[in-house]
Amino acid sequence: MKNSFEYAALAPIVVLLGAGVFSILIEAFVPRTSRRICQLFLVLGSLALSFGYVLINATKTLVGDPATNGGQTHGLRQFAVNGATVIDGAGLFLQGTLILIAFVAALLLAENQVDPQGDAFAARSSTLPGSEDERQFTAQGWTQTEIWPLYLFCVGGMVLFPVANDFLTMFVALEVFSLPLYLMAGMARRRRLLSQEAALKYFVLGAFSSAFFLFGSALIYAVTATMNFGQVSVALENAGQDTLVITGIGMIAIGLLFKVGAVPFHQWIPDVYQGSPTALTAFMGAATKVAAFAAMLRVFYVAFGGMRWDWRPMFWVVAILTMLIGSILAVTQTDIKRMLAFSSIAHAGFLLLGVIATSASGLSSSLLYLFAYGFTTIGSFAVVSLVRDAAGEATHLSQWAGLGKKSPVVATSFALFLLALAGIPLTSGFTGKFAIFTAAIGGGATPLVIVAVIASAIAAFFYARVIVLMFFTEPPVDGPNVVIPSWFTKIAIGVSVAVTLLIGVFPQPLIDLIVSSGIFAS
Amino acid sequence: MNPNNYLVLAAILFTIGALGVLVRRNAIIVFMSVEMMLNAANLAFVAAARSTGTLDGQVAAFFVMVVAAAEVVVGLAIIVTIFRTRRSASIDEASLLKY
Amino acid sequence: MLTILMLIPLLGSIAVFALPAARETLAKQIALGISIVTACGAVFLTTRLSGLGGGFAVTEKHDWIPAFGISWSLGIDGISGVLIVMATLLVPLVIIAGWNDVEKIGRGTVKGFFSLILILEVFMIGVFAATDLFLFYVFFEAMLVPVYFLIGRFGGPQRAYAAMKFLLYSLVGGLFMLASLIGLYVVSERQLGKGTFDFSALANMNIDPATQKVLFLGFFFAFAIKAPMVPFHTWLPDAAAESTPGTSTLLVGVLDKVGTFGMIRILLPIFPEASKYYTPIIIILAVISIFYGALLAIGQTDMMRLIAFSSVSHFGFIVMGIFAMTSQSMSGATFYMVNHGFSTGALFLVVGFLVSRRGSKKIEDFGGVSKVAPVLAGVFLISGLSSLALPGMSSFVSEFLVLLGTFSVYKDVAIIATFGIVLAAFYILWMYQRTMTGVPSTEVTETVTEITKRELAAIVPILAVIIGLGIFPQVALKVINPTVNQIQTHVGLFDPVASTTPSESGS
Amino acid sequence: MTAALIGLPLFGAATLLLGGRRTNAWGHFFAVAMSASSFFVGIFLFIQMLGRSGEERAVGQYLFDWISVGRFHVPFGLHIDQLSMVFVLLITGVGTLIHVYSIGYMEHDPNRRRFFAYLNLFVAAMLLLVLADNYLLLYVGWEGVGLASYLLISFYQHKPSAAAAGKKAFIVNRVGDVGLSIAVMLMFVTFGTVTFEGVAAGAPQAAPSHVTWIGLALLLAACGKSAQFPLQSWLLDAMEGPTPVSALIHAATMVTAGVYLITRAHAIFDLSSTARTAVVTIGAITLLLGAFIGTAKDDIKKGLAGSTMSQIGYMILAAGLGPAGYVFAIFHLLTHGLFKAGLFLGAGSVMHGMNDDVNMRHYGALRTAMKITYATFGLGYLAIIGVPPFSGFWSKDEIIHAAFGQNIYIGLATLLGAGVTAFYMTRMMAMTFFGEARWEKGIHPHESPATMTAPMLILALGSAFGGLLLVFVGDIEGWLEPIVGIGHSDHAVSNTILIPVTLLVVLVGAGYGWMTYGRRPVPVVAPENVSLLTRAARADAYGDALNEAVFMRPGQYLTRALVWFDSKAIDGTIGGLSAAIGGLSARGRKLQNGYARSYALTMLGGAVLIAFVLLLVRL
Repeated sequence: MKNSFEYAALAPIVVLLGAGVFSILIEAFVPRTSRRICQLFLVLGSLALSFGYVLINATKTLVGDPATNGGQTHGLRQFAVNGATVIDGAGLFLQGTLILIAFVAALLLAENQVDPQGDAFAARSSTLPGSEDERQFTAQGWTQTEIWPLYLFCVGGMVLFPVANDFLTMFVALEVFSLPLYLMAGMARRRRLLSQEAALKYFVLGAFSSAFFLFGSALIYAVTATMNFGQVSVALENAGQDTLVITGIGMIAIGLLFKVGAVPFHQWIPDVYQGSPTALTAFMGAATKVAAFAAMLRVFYVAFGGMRWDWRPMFWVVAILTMLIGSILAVTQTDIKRMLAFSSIAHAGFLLLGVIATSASGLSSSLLYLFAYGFTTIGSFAVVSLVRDAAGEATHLSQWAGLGKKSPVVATSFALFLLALAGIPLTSGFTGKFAIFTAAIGGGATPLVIVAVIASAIAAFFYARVIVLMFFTEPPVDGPNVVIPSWFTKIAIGVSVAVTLLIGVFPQPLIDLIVSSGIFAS
Repeated sequence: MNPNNYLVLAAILFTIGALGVLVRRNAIIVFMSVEMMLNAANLAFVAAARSTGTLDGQVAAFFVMVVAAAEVVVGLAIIVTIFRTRRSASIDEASLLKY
Repeated sequence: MLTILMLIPLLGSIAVFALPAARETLAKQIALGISIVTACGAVFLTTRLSGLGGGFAVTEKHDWIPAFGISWSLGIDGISGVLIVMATLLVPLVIIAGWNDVEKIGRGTVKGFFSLILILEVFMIGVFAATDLFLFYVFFEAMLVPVYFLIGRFGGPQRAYAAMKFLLYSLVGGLFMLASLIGLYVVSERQLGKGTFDFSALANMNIDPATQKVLFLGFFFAFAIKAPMVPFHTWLPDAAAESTPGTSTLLVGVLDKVGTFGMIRILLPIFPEASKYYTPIIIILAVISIFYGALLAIGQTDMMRLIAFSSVSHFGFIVMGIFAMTSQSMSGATFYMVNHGFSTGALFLVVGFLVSRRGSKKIEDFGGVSKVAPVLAGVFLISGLSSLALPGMSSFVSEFLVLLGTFSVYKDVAIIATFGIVLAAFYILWMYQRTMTGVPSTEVTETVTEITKRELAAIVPILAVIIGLGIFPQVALKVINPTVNQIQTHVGLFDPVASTTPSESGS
Repeated sequence: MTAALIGLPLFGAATLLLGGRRTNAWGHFFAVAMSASSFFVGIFLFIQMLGRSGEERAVGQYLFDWISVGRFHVPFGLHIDQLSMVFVLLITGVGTLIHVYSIGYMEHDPNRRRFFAYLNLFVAAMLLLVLADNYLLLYVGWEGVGLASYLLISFYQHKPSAAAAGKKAFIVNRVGDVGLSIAVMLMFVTFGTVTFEGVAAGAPQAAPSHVTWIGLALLLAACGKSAQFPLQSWLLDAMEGPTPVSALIHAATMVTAGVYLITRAHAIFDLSSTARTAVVTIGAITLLLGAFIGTAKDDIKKGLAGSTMSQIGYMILAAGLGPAGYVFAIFHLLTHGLFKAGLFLGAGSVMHGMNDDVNMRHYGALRTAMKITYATFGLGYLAIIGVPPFSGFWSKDEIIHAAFGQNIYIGLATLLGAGVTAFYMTRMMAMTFFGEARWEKGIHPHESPATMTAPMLILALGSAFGGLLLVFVGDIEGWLEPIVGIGHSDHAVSNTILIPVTLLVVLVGAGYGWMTYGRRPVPVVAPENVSLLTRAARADAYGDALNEAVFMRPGQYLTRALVWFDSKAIDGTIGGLSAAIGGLSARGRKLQNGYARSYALTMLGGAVLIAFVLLLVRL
């Protein structure tokens, strides 16, 4: 086996991690006044560059429409680092999606107009909440630029996640993108106690779940003597009956189900989404979901694809629980961020249908869904970050009454995102839902689709309720108002709206891209 | 001797760790329990490497140690912040976010 | 062609919305002009139907999402043709009737109201003209949004509740339809190799009965909620009572027709076996709807609710006619859809005139109106008579055809249903008696004034159409019959032959 | 030409209704003109018809294709033959007279224009009814006259009683219409057509059961329109309408439509003895019931209404006798049209003089005050009780005669009816024109204007000599024979015996009436302590009470129950469903208790669940 390190193939990741290191240097050497601007250039630039590399790799791996080239769906693929990573069409698509989402999210994180005190992060997270020096730092208008190296490492880890081709790499990537998230979750400028609590919970439970993932892969390794997905699937064809294997699959599933926020591993989601700075929540809600599902799809399609008859029932149960509990619990939420958190749980349930299908259409529909969902989520949280009163963001539903009067544009775009989440036609949400339901029925999961339909019906209620609140009720006298953000947020929301509508009305180009990017390589 | 026993041992350690997470209130101890689970995984890796005669497991163990170290840094940072704000390391104190 | 027909109101609505909020009259005028142009266009397109044997006319087809075999394909046949004409004719009249509604409500903007109505018109045309089931579904759901806002933004005190109820009912139905739709797509994938939503292609598959029965239910559930059939009807009275008369007209007159339209145009051709299999239970439901709706109409104290419930009864007739599956009953049912649109529309509008004067929908707040506003009362009476299917009005022809067609296959059912016409006479005339006759109270004499020119302009055309079609129903039936016959032959049913015909008497 | 018959009055109605106030000044004259011209067209057609021999007297006029779906073809066609011609002349003739009369009668009514519009509308609809060449088109006229009668009964809309009466009339008629539509549907199913010829041609081959059912359904329709038992209750309330309306619609023309329908459908009834028996029975019951009600009414119009019921009972009965009776049914219909219209107009004239008081107990001794009215009313009186040679005698006697031919009990019923008729008419006559004056304060009876008396006189002449003319000049039997055929059953009793007997019965009735009301003074307020029979008669033989108890009240309960059911049960179920989800959600939230360790516990539970499911699959 030759020792090689294919820089070209890994360029997107290398660029981001490298940029991360570099941005630490910026923290160290650039004077405070000019740090923010340098960091922004570095972050956005490196994201753009790495996206460019993704495109370059894509040109090498795309196979075009399987219909036109003899039904071949295996893209050219390139294993890197002795097969520790595999660069294939689906992986590249996911990388691209992640980088785009990260780019838009970066704009949100950079926003420093909506809050009179500065950006979304504490002036100095080391200071005690409510303490004297906190007040001073805030008064001096310090802003924290340490989040940017964290952010770059996080994105780097995420971009590595979907192309990781063995359990170890996957674990490392998992930690690389989780640890910065834990930290950033705790750095909110307002409501710092909640923020820190969110960080703690996220960390403890996250570590807990990754331990499961790790132990699971250890067991699989113990049976198959390899961690490479391809080899694992081959090995399992004869060793598949071992109980250790089943246990291993189960534990790996737990680790990943936690990340996607599937019931009963979902409870961190509402707390963390609510506690973290909203800009970060937007990033988490979108990117983590994509990355985690990317990994889950790869693991269960490639490594455990042969054992689908064993793990499918387990996923059925989880999917049903996730869809129903997610939708039902959202009904009585009074905090908009928590409500969106529960809705993201329900959506995780819908996405599980794509995993269960374990078919080409299952994969492509999941990719479509993830892409659509990612941007809708970013957009909706971006809007949440704009509705503020003196104490910061006004996230209680009652405060959203009559928003349509105060700011029709913002309210309308939020309504659009809600409709997309509810899966109303002509929005991206419907396209994704339609694709994934089709795949599920094609894969013989009709009962799940019925459950999904019922769940969507329940979900429709609380989405519609918010619209009623915004448009059909009179605004409270001392209600919050919608602040006019800087171009960062404007662009972020604009892009999300555009994507939501475009994929709703003209999904064909995206679908072509996904289909031509082919299935996972093993 | 039969390397499977080591797997069993690893499983026992893992379970102890998991239970530790559940029963202990002190954030530090909870955190140590998590580390214990990771190390249980390490043990499993090494044992498996031995029994299957491959190196990947041992490599993995090293990786995991590094990752665990990083986790310690992050974890302690968070816990210390919480401790400074709340003057308590009890993980149950931090329960404002609910319902 | 049809795309252009849909573009006209779409652009119109954008234009209206783009106007500065101050230019209210201009907004109204643009909306009215646009809607009239659209109506003319629709009528013109329907003339293309003459001559071809019930198939689709002015068809067009462009790929939309080829990956799912979805295409932007439109076309009209006899059934959708007349319904589109009905819808597009109603819109301008609704606009005229609702000319000052928004100012009266004092909520929302004028331009918002009228651009919503125009958007709704786009979707109404689309849902009837779509020959691709996916497209149909998209319009089916998209229609909800403007109506949702029309009710919730411009409705009465309970508007939020009503809007929510309407939206959820329709969404739930739509979601089950979606499930069946996808199922159908998967079936077509298996049978035709390439999945498609093309109506004709799906109709020409032969799906095995078991599958049919399952898929049928999803669609039927959605259509039964839309139609609305007992026991899925409870959203209608609230929605109709809370929204402005114009909205109610379009809601009950046109949107609900999508349900019955779907039954005759989608369920029968695509699921013939299942349709026959479920016929008995559906017919029973229909008869229940007829009487249930009528009795509840009698029991109402709110005029809008009364009309809504009367519609439940009328829809019972329509559904019965569709599933009796004889040429008379189906043509009658289709014609009934058209007439019901006009007659119920007329009733809603007239009641709207009354409400806008008196400021109350309650029946007991009126009385003696004919004394102070005889013409208004007369118009009210004519609308009512057409709703109770008085011979000479178009509604009589359709109702009788439905009964006749049903009678020729299910005598007992038809005989029972016929007694529904007595109840219809009761609730209409009783409402007339309580609101129009007697000695007017002081409130009435103060508030209720004679009908205005504008209101006449809105209502007279409808009444003219009702009476005109009553005397020359062939105008519509000529268009409808061929398509109905096509469906009937597709389902594989034929009208029963008379037991003795004069020709036999010779031999 | 035939179309013009309908077109003219229809045009009149449209002009007056759409023209609005502009036509107030000349509207009534215009209406009269339209009705009259229609009458002259009728005369013209009549003369044409006389020019042709019996068989080709029937002419059809196809206008256009009305409804055509599948095998169901209904032309919009008119058909005029001897039978329809008779009606055309009656409707337009009497109609025109009553138009003229109304000019005076409605002089002071602000809504006179609307009244005349409705009258024209009625004439048009009635003509359509008798001129249609198929049952469905007949249906249109059938409900058209119903509509007109509804509008005219509730013409005084400010009177709640009037409004209610109109509604009642329409709804009871609708019950009858159910019968008609069922009949039409059955015809289509049986014969594949609903035209008169088609049905007549097909009837012989049709299954007897079908024919019988058609017959019964038609009878139900006739009961509704002609106020026959059990659908009679609306007619008495219908007297709320202006008197000319009662004369035209509720005496002369519309209420006799049932007789027309049965005669028109003779092909059906000829073939079904069951249906005929039903018809005869209904007729007999109603003629007695009506007469019985007539005996106790103090309201002059209600009294006449009762008598109308009973007279139509005669006609229906006669029609039920089959070929032996059709002609006499129509014959009586004509004579009755003349004298009953005359009587009503007379009553109207009396009311006009007594400024709209209808209670006969406030009348008396009017023969001096209103000479013409007295004379005309008197002639009508003689006609209705059947004194030779006045018109009623000819027709009624023939019916009694034929009835005895059918069976003895029916015959006796008709005979008894004749007696009672004599009684209540005498009572009416006595209470109104004889005895001492019981007028209210400030009432000064005066004769009506010429516009009113002229039509009365003409009708009086008609009631006096109409019978003679029709029998000897018109040869009504020969005239109608080609349409309905003629058949003489072997008579149980010959006329030579029957006529004297009848006259005797009539004399007895009249005499008793005179004894009780002519000789003795009539109390101004109706005595309370009267026999149960009288009470029953005053209460319209409890017809309304029956409807109230059987239909209205249960209906109300049912409706209320359903309204409750709809809001609570159906809407409640769905509301409950959403409430349940809400409750579930509210409880489920509590699981999210904020303790990281309990979250971990949940995860562990999930792990166990997963392991369980995975292993379960293995088993």
